[in-house]
Amino acid sequence: MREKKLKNIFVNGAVSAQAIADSIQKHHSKTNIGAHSIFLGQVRADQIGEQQVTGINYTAYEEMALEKMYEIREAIFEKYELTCMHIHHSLGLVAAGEICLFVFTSSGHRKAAMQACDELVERIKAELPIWGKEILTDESHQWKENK
Amino acid sequence: MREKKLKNIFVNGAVSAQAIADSIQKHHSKTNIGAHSIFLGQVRADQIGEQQVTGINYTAYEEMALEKMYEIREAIFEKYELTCMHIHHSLGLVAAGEICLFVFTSSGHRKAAMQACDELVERIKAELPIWGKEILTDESHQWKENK
Amino acid sequence: MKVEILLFGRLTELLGQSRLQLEDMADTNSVSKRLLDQYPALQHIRYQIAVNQEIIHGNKPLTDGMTVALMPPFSGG
Amino acid sequence: MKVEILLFGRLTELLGQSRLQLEDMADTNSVSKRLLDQYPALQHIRYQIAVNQEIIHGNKPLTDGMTVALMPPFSGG
Repeated sequence: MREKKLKNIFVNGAVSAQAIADSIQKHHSKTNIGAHSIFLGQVRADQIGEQQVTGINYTAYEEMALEKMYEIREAIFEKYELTCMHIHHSLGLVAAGEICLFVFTSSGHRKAAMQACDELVERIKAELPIWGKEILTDESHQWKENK
Repeated sequence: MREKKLKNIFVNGAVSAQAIADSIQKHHSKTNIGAHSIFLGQVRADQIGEQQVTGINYTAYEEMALEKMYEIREAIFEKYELTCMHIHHSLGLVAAGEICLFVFTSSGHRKAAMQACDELVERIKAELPIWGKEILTDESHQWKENK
Repeated sequence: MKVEILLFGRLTELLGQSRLQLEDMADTNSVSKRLLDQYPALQHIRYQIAVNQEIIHGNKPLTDGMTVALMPPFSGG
Repeated sequence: MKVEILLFGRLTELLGQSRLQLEDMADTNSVSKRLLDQYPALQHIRYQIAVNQEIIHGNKPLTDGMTVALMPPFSGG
């Protein structure tokens, strides 16, 4: 078995705007980068009958998600000319209006970063074993399902 | 002539990571948003023969750029179901490694924000009367051209 | 021969636990059948099965110490 | 009859100014011709023309007070 380094993608609770800024800031020293593409998933206060979503509680099959993410990361680096790629996903409760997913790709020219970011978002939603439990105003809940 | 409100897109010098964070932060109160898509253009320290690009000095035909941006903005809001759209472009000197373009779209579901962001970036580069003068290590310069 | 069963999402609610051990399970079909006998409401829930973190399709033989995860549709992001 | 000429990008260098006024210009072709006579290096530079902020194709008649912008290829973003 070849060695591989799994990178943790999970953060406890919401991804803060400050964490995003710090991540952007760190790339100012990489002067071969010409383009960054960022996707942020934000929890919506959807109306469910009489109730509203107040937050989503995320759980994951963490070991498998990190293995899968490793595989996706390798495939995307293979396919696009990227300089960097960063993924962060929340675990635990994220309130409506807060960020639960942060996908960040960088490249010399814009197409690679943009296409890689799009593909990452699709694959993360379809392939990572993560579950969101929507918490409603009356403290009942329902399980989210990605379409 | 109908009334129209031109929004300024120009900022003096680089767009800071902090300004981006502040902009993201402001959207936490909009709980109908489920997805944000962000594109950042960063100045590359390209090698030009013996020289390197140390920065780009941007100038624009500002009045026309804002008129054109108004037109593009209207067309994009017409075409995609967006909740918001923010565009910032630098004027003056932006050092290599710094951000010169910030495009930010938000929507309920991810496709609209992602596609609108991509289309905005393409149209901004192709249609806005903005010129970048690349400043080289020896203080000579050359005029950039978008492909 | 023991296998470890991991449950996720709504399955943790239905079974009241997120992890259990089963004995004498020759294959994944036996696991599904045993759990269905014990929790008939399982028939209403769609789930995929991963054995040692690999999603499987169809039936798969099990050996001692394997981990079988029952995973409802994902909803990350 | 006066029109205002705006210059951008490398054209400001070539002409040593970013703004000038020309008299008796009946159309945009006359503007191009007059500037080319004065600055022969212009023939090596591609540019688009905007009249009152609208990009034009071909020749366009001018009236008093119009603004004619000579714009090399854009390079924003």
